[in-house]
Amino acid sequence: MSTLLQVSGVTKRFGGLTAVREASFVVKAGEILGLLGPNGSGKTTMMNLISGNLRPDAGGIAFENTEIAGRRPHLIARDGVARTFQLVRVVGEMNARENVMAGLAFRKSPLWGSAAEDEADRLLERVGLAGRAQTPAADMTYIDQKRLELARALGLKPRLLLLDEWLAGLNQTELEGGVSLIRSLGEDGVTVIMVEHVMAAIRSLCGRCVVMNAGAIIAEGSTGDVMADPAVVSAYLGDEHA
Amino acid sequence: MKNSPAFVIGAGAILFAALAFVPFYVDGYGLALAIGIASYTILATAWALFSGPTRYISLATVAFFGVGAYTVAVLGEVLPWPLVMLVAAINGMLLALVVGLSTLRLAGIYFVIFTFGLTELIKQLVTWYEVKITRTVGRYVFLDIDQQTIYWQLLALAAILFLVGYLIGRSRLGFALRIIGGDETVARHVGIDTTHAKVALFVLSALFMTLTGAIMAPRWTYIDPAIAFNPQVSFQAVIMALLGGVQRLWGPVLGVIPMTLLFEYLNANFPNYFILILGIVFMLIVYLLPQGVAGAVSSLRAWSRRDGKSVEEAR
Amino acid sequence: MKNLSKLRLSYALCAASLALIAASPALSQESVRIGYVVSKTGANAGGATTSTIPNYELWVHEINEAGGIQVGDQKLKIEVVEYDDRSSSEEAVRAVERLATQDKVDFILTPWGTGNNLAVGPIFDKYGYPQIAGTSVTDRAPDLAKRWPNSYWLLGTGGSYAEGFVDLLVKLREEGKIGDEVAMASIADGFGIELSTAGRTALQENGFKLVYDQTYPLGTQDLAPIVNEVKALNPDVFIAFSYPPDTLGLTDQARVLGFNPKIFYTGVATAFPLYKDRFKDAANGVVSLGGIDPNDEKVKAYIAKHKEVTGKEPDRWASFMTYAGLQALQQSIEQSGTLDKEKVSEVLRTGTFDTVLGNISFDNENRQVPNIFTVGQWQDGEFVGLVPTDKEGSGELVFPKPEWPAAQ
Amino acid sequence: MLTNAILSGLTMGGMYALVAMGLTLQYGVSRIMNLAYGEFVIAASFVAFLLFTSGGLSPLVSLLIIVPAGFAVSYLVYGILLTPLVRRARSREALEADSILSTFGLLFIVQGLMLVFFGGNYTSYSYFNTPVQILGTTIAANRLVVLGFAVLFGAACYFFLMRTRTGVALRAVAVDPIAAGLVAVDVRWAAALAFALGGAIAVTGGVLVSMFLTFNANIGVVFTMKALIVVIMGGVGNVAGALAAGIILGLVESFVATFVDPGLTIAVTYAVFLAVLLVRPGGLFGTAK
Repeated sequence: MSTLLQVSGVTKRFGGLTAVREASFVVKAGEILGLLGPNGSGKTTMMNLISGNLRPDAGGIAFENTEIAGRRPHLIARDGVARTFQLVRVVGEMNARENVMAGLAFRKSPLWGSAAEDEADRLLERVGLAGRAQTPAADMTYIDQKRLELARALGLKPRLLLLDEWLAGLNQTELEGGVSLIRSLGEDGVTVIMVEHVMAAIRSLCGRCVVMNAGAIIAEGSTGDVMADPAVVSAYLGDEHA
Repeated sequence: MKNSPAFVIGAGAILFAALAFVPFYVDGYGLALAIGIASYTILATAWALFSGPTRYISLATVAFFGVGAYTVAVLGEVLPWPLVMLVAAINGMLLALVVGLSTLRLAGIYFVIFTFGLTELIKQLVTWYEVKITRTVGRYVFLDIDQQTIYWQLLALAAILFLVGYLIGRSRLGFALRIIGGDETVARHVGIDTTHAKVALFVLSALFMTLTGAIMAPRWTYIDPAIAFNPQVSFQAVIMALLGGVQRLWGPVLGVIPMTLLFEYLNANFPNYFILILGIVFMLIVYLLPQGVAGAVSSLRAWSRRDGKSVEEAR
Repeated sequence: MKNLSKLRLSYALCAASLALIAASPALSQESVRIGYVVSKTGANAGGATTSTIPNYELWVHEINEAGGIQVGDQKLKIEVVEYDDRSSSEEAVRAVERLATQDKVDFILTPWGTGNNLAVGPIFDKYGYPQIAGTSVTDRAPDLAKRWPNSYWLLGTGGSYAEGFVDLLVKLREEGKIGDEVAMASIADGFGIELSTAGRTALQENGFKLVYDQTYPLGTQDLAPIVNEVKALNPDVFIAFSYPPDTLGLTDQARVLGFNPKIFYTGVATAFPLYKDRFKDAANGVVSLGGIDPNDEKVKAYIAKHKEVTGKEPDRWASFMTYAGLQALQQSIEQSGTLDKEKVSEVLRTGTFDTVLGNISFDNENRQVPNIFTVGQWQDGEFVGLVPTDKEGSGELVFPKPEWPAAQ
Repeated sequence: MLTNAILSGLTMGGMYALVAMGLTLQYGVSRIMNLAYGEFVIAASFVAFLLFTSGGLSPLVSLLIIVPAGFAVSYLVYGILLTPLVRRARSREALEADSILSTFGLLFIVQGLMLVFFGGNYTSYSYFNTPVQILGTTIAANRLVVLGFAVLFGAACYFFLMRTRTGVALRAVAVDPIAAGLVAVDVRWAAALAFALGGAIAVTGGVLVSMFLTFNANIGVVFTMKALIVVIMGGVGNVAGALAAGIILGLVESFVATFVDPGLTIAVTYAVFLAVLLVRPGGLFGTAK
């Protein structure tokens, strides 16, 4: 498999706090990669660095062999990196269809007008929101807003999709639906990085995992190996004891 | 059918064509009133064109208005009128471009006061330039442009503004701005160049404000920085737009007309208590019409239908 | 479609409200309708409330108390229609249009200030109303008089004030009383710049040396730096073409900092009663624009009446021009025996009027009052006109300016 | 000349700072963008003038009456006029827009009342206008008093906010009203208190400046805008920031007037303000959000 994303030696500081410290890892095209670590370990910061929301203080991020570190997020998004947010972000005063159209209208090959509406409805159906096109996003439940967010991200036709705790807060049935949805994305050839705490989902979806602790990468490898890594175990346990 | 572009644009064209006949039916005061309404309609609508979706409250309206007026004061007797307007337009857009690029990263109140400060700075610099270089503050504008012509120019400008506003509202640019207004982070992450979009609209909105100033200038014969850059104009435009409602293109005009008429009514009947009564009326409006006039109209419509389509309708 | 009906509705509403106001003017004239637009609020209100509004009120009060204006064989009382222009040119323009076309008043009194008088000029001209401006200083007055043949500029040009004062300085220097050094500060506004430009030219032509020549913006609150710097230069003459707040501020600072040049000249508001009330004895010797002949009976009577009716004294400059303009209007109505604007204007242009400024006539090219006091000085509680020196009743300059009395 | 410029700048800056401190409390804690702020300043100037000319009461004594009155009036204004807006506001932006609109109305009302009672005339009186010698230069005593009050109020406010329980509560509300509510701070009470305190400072400023500035009923907006600029420069809600920003502006003005060109004072003021915002979008001492 070829390398889709290469993170090398990335550092990000906030004032005196180093949120990410010389992190390096590789994402291969077509894989679903789990990004793990205790709370505050720098996972979301890493996502923000990849999506361009934050600018790294040092290091490089190459997407399809092109350097994207420090580029503005809309350019990265147009290049094919889409994301969801840890705290869900939808445009409340717009309806569901418009929210998805937001993903379609500004990508590299934009869709607009009735073509965009049809595509938006198709994506809504795919995430399980068929028939809800007219509902204002603000009136949706948290879970539906998450689905909406994913539909918007898919609208960008991403080659790399960043999911930030997208499965958090789902009940058992919803979780199963969510897992199979993500799996189907992988089958469509979308590469996924998912920050997640739901271990069952990770075991079932991710072939490989990267684990962070206190801003540094402490393990990278196949999911089974990583889970057994003593450093990872102690990071989690230590975190729980703290 | 009712919302089809052809229908809306056609209806708008008929409306503006009808309004063009106003000067033949009213006297000098009626015309003056129509000019007042038309000029503030443009200012408030142009303001809302940018500030409505993005929620940036700009107090720089009069900076552009004043630049337009001053361009006329300086060049009005030197160049032919269309050329003066062109220069004014270029000045206003250049200023807006500089301002837009440097300030749109400020948020909330910081942006509000920045735009106010900027207007004052421009006023001070124009004054200083006139004092030091031309040795005269206050310019005389003797142009033979009669009141009807001023009105027609304003009307034409308003028509263009509404057409442009309508088209933007249906365009990807308008859509981008609504997303920016809703959540700028989202906007950036769906591929919108937010700086571009905001600056483009800011410049466009400034263009209309500048031209309004240029058209109005010959009305006053005499222009000095205090007259051209009177911050009251900015405040009044904001207030009227907010009162009318900024979420819809036709919202601000619903603030402009009643406010202008209210001003006139109070001024005629209570010249000595004008300010006091205006203040009281103003507060009452704020309490009784929280969503602005347009909001009230919309909710009234929604309420009278009760068929759940009100959300679509509100767009 | 909605907008159109809205607009129509609002026009209808507006027309209705206007009909209410305009219901009274009967066809058979029972009163003279006089309209005016002044800045009751906004930046100009301070000036308008001092020089313009009280005189309008006084004039109306006097006429109505006397039973009205004699028009032909009947006495007509004055009915007033007034608006506030909120210190905005646009509002002034619109309100004058309203007076002319909606209220259809017989005569319109002028707004306060140069800017607004220029703004409304075309409308007065269009509807044939005489425009008798008492609070407008502009060097373009002669041009304006040509452009708008029915306009009168009682306050004259900025140049006349500056030149009158420089003439005075020239004489003092010839007498060996002052040297060449003059310091000048002016407000960066039409008035200040017009006067300082004229003053600068006149000073330089006469070989004076400007050791300090600066402007400061409208709204400057701290004048101490200017006074400090000028004081260090120690000129014999200090000129400030200033506006009311800075006139008071400069005087205050000069007193506190002990800056007492031989000639101390400040601008607008020096001739206001406010200045005298504020500085009392310290006002003595301060020179400014305007001035009156305190021994003139008409002047005395006017001041007394002004105080009686409005509760305060008039300022010793623009109030007099404003009131004289009103008297001229009244007399031209009485002399022509009609309210016909055309005929009244004819009399106004050619007649002679007995006013608080003496017998005046506008029968000259510029339609200004020739020979008004351009320089005056506070002398024992009265602001005495000094220049032109050959004018009847002109006083003698008190020289040098007395020491500032110790502050309280 | 240098000491002159410094002293003059300090006294003017003290005035700006004093006036701005009230606004920074009102805006920072209560989230009310009070456009009528300057009107309260000037109203106090008029009352001080009235008490001085008709009652012979020294402005410094009249502070004892006017300051509590200012506090009470502001408290009532918040309680009666602004609370309904706070209640109905769904977001911070909504409250901002509403408060701009309603205090704009309030501005007219207060200004209208002043016009009715005092007219549009310029007003000025002289009190404590005696020269004082400091460091070899002369300055008016009343201006020193203003500087003294500014420092005193600044220190008192700082102490109050940093060292007292109530102050901490106010700061908590300024930072995050929702979180403050969660830790049992009565947010509405804190907002009303801050608004009233801001009003009390506004009237103090009004009384003090009336001793050496000429004012009229229409000049309030000048103070509002100057104060807003100082508040923004210092960082919203930051009392020490307001003090510093006010004094910086005063010094800049007096240095420009003395050493560059008095015609540029106001231009430079705004240029400095704009430059500060461009470099530090959250104000000198604020944290950018």
